[in-house]
Amino acid sequence: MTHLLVLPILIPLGTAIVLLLLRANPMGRRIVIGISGLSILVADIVLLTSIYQKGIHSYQVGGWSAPFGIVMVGDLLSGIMLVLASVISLSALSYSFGYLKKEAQQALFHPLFFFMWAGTNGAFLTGDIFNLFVMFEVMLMSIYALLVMLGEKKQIEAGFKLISMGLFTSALFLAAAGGIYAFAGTLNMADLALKIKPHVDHPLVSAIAMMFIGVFGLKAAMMPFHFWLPDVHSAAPTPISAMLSGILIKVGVYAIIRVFCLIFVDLQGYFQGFILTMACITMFVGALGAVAQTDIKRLLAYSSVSQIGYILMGVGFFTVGGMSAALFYIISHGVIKSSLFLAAGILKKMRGSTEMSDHGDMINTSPAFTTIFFIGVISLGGIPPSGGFFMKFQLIKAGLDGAFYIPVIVAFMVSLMTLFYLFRSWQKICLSGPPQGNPLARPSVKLLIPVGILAMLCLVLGLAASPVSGLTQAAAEQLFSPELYIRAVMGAM
Amino acid sequence: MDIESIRPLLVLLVSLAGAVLILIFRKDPNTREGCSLTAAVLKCLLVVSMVPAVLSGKAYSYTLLTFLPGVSLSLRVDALGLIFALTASILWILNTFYSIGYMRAHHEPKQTRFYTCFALTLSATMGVAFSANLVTMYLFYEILTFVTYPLVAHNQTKVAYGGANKYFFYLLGTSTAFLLPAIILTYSLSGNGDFNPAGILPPGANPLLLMFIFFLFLFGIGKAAVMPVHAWLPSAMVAPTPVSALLHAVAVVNTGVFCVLRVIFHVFGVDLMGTLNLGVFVAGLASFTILTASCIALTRDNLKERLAFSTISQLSYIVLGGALLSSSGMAGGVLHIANHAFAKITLFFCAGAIYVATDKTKISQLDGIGRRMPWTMTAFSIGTLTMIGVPLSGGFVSKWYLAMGSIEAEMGVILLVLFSSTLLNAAYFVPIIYKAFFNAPPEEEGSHDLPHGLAYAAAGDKDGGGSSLHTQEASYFIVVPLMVTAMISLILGMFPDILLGLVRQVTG
Amino acid sequence: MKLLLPVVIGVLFGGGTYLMLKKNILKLVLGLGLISHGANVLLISSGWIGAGAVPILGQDGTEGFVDPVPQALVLTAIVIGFAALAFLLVLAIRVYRDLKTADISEIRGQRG
Amino acid sequence: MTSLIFKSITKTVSPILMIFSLYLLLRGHQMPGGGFIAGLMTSAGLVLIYLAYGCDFFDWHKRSRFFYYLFSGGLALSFLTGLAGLFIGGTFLKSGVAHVEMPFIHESWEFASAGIFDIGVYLVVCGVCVSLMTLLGEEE
Repeated sequence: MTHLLVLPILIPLGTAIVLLLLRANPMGRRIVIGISGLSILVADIVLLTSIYQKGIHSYQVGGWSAPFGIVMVGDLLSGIMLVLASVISLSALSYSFGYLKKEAQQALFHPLFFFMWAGTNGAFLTGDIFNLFVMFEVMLMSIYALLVMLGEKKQIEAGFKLISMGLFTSALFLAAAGGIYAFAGTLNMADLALKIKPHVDHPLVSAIAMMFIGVFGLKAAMMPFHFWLPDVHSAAPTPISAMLSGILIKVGVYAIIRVFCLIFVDLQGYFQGFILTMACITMFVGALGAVAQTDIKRLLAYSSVSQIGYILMGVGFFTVGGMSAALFYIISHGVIKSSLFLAAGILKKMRGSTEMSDHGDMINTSPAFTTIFFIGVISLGGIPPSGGFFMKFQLIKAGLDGAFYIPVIVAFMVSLMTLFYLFRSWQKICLSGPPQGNPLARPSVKLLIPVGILAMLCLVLGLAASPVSGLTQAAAEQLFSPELYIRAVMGAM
Repeated sequence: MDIESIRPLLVLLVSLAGAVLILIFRKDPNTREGCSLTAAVLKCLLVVSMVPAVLSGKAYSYTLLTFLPGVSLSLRVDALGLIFALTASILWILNTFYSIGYMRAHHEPKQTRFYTCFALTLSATMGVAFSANLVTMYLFYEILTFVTYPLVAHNQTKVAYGGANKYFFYLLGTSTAFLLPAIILTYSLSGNGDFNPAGILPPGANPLLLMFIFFLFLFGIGKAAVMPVHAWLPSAMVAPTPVSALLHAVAVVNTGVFCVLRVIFHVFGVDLMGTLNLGVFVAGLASFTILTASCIALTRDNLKERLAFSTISQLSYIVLGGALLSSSGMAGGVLHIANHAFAKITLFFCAGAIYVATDKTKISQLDGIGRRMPWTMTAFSIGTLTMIGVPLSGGFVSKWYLAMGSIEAEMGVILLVLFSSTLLNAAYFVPIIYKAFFNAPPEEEGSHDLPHGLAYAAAGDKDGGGSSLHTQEASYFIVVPLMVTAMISLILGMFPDILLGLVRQVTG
Repeated sequence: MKLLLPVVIGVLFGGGTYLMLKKNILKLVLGLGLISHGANVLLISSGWIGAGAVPILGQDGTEGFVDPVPQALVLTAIVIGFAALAFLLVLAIRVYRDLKTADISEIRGQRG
Repeated sequence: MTSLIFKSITKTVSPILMIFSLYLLLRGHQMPGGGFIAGLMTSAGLVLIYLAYGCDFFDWHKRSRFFYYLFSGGLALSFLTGLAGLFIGGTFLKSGVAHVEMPFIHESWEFASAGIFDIGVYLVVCGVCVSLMTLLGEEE
């Protein structure tokens, strides 16, 4: 039995504990962060290749066999999400050294960050509904702390909003888990898939599925539940904003995909209309909100809402092409949006504000920043040769292939709005005349490098779209044959 | 028939490398401009070196990488692309010379950015010209929009940004909202997007859907400035003259009409266009654009604006040529890409020269200018001859073919359009020439013996051009390119066979 | 007895919702606490089979025990709920001290 | 709150609470109890002391670092116990059990690695609760 599968959880967890103990030793902390950050990335990549070559992995924690023990499962979807998470986390981590100046802040930030990372990875790897809940909570708890860490008024208020939301969601999640346990007598997802299949017409099953949509939709900021996201994502310290928009809202999407491609496979058609409608409304409302913003971080946050709509649309097609496109979208949007958020953080560092009217003339102050921001803008706008073009291209093509014309039309309208608000913000920040007040300082190179690397990744995703989409295609095919997953888990009995 | 060769890629890379070198030598203007010129000449030679093989019916192709299954970044040089590439690469050399004269005479800031973007623009243009499939075309089409944006906004004033933003949003908006759906629909219907003389869309598909796709293409290619989406072109006039020349003659609008021709010839194919009756629609729209834009041009006093509307009208000749779907009409359209480019760049060069030497931008101020700037105004006259379509000029040849084509296509109405537009063209160009040569210069200006305007003084001091006090020509860097383009424009009219060989490859 | 758990769950959820609708920030916290307890009881009830014995090793047979799984789960859930609630309380105090008010509508002053 | 009655009761009750919590901790493997509940129980005792005598009694503010390391150390202990399962040759969190014949009383006692895990949890809960208390009590 390979322990590779638990490494993405154990390494960050151990790192977090070591970092807690090394509070008084900044140099030691830096070394630990560097080594373990890179080793998580390596472990994730090795895991992904191993899954790609050998099929789905499973791991029984504590040696109790499924469906009784806690089971960890790694399929291609989890592998992809893990690698994405580690790429974004690494950039956010390296950015945080330049962003958080005070040692005390770093001493608090980094352990929490690794706890969050462990929770995220755990959520991607777990094969058990209740463990998913636990991992969500580990992740959320760290986010709560990270969000209010700097103690700004805005952050406290957003934190209050987020925790109230989180507690309520947890209660809902627990109720749903209780319901499904009462119905099927198990919480192991593979086992559930088997036990639910004969009873799929039972009204309770659809009710529970709906509850899961609600719970995960709240976390993913799907339309009626999007209210908390703009406040939280814009108030959080910038590296955390990047993490939130880049990877953490995708955990919700991941859970929706997992649940609907494994447990409620037969309800896909039943919920398709609902998910697609919600996806369309989500992208439209998000874009509408983004157009109205004057604050760059809020704008990006609303844009995240809108992009989640795109991803849900791809999921809602429930075709291999759509799912593959949605996964590609998750990857590229993660990279793009985190680079944009980190860029917005540079602005905040320069002038202490993220209002667009407080900035200007970046083209003369820092051509590098202008270029990086521009790459982010064209990527999110879906212009070639960036990865953003191929994410939209595949998504739209999947929609047309499946004859979902209305979502496609909405997607196009929204992508025009996206281009509009993104370019407007770019022009305001980079091209308009110098702002009032102190002359602009040059942004520090320490902050620019991680953002630059992410921006390069946006372009690489465009040029290397072929291997990436091959991977997402394989992952989507795997998702649509759930028996592989079930066999991998239950076969080990 | 296809020759696997890296040559098309080299053509793209030459100007890209040029751009990098320009950035490296930003501290030393002479070396920087040297790089620019070297890249231009090299690129032109590379393009010319591909002519013989293409003339003999072969095509160069090169696949760089595959994005998705069925979607690759691949280049293919066929006759249509080569005509466009030839025009653009020859004009780049001349335009570089001209820019050196113009930019130095004006002491423009940010010249490095200017030359870098210029070189990148040429790379993107070649990319469009040599693209082998729709996605590659779209990619370079968008890159072209991006790299020309800093050029249009070169002055970095509010007005410049206003114009540039309009330019940008028109082109980007149309391409995202219409062109991209059209491309994806094409892929969705046919499974691939490789250009093919027989058309790539399945003829059996729903005709309404096919027509819808076609109009998405037509309006999505905003760079072709077909009438409802033409407004960006006049507003991009805020740019310095070399940039206007680039937009109007070398890269942008040519890219637009080129893409339209590509779509008509190689995406839909002549047969499908015929069965869908799309030719008639497009011809009607093009005719409307020709006449309306000419009428608007009559009302403009600003020289560059009048030229801009003239461009809108002339571009629709090319679209019209494609829409006629007869071999002569298509030949006329393709020929007009080159003819219009050489003539229009002459006109813009002249407008810039007048501005550099005398600071004048309005037509009403041009009384007697022909006596002070005889070379410039002679070239201007030659340019207008092509625009009007007087025999022995290039414009005549293309109009001749267009007329033949409309007869072949049994659309006699088009003849009427051609005649009336010729009259309109004459009506807005001849008065300028008349004013320039036959009106007496205004009194106050005639009494001045000294050079008028700071710009001239600067140009004279720096480059030693325009040494005579009576003729106030701009510097040689400016005058020589415009004479050369005027000459080429004449030569194309007198010896149309130079291009006709390639054109026959296109029309088959 | 069979009715007891549903009634308790209902009361907890209902009371929690009622408190959450109040304007006082502390009542919101308490309401959330009640709701999470309601969810816990719901989870417990999913494994409840009447008057079963405590599922502890050492007794004979497998009959007559309640299902141990929900109990294990609920323990975890309680721990998590406890931590989150504690955090929320700390924040509520911070908000109160920053804004000098316990009125929720004041916190929502941000652009939404 | 700091009445004499309350103080006297605290004096008696809090040691009992502490001992009871230890009892809960140790019986936790087979019987109801365990690290979390024991930690809460200990914390309850500490809360009583806090309420009765104020935070100066133990000088908690100055000792906040101690509680910080208590918490981190407990976490590390639990984590290492879990990790040990991995190295012994099982999986993560694999529990080991050893039966040891105790001297003098001649009974076989069962020692499970889960017990060490529980002690870690106990420390974490104590550390967190006290830290939380000091944090909340700071303002007055």
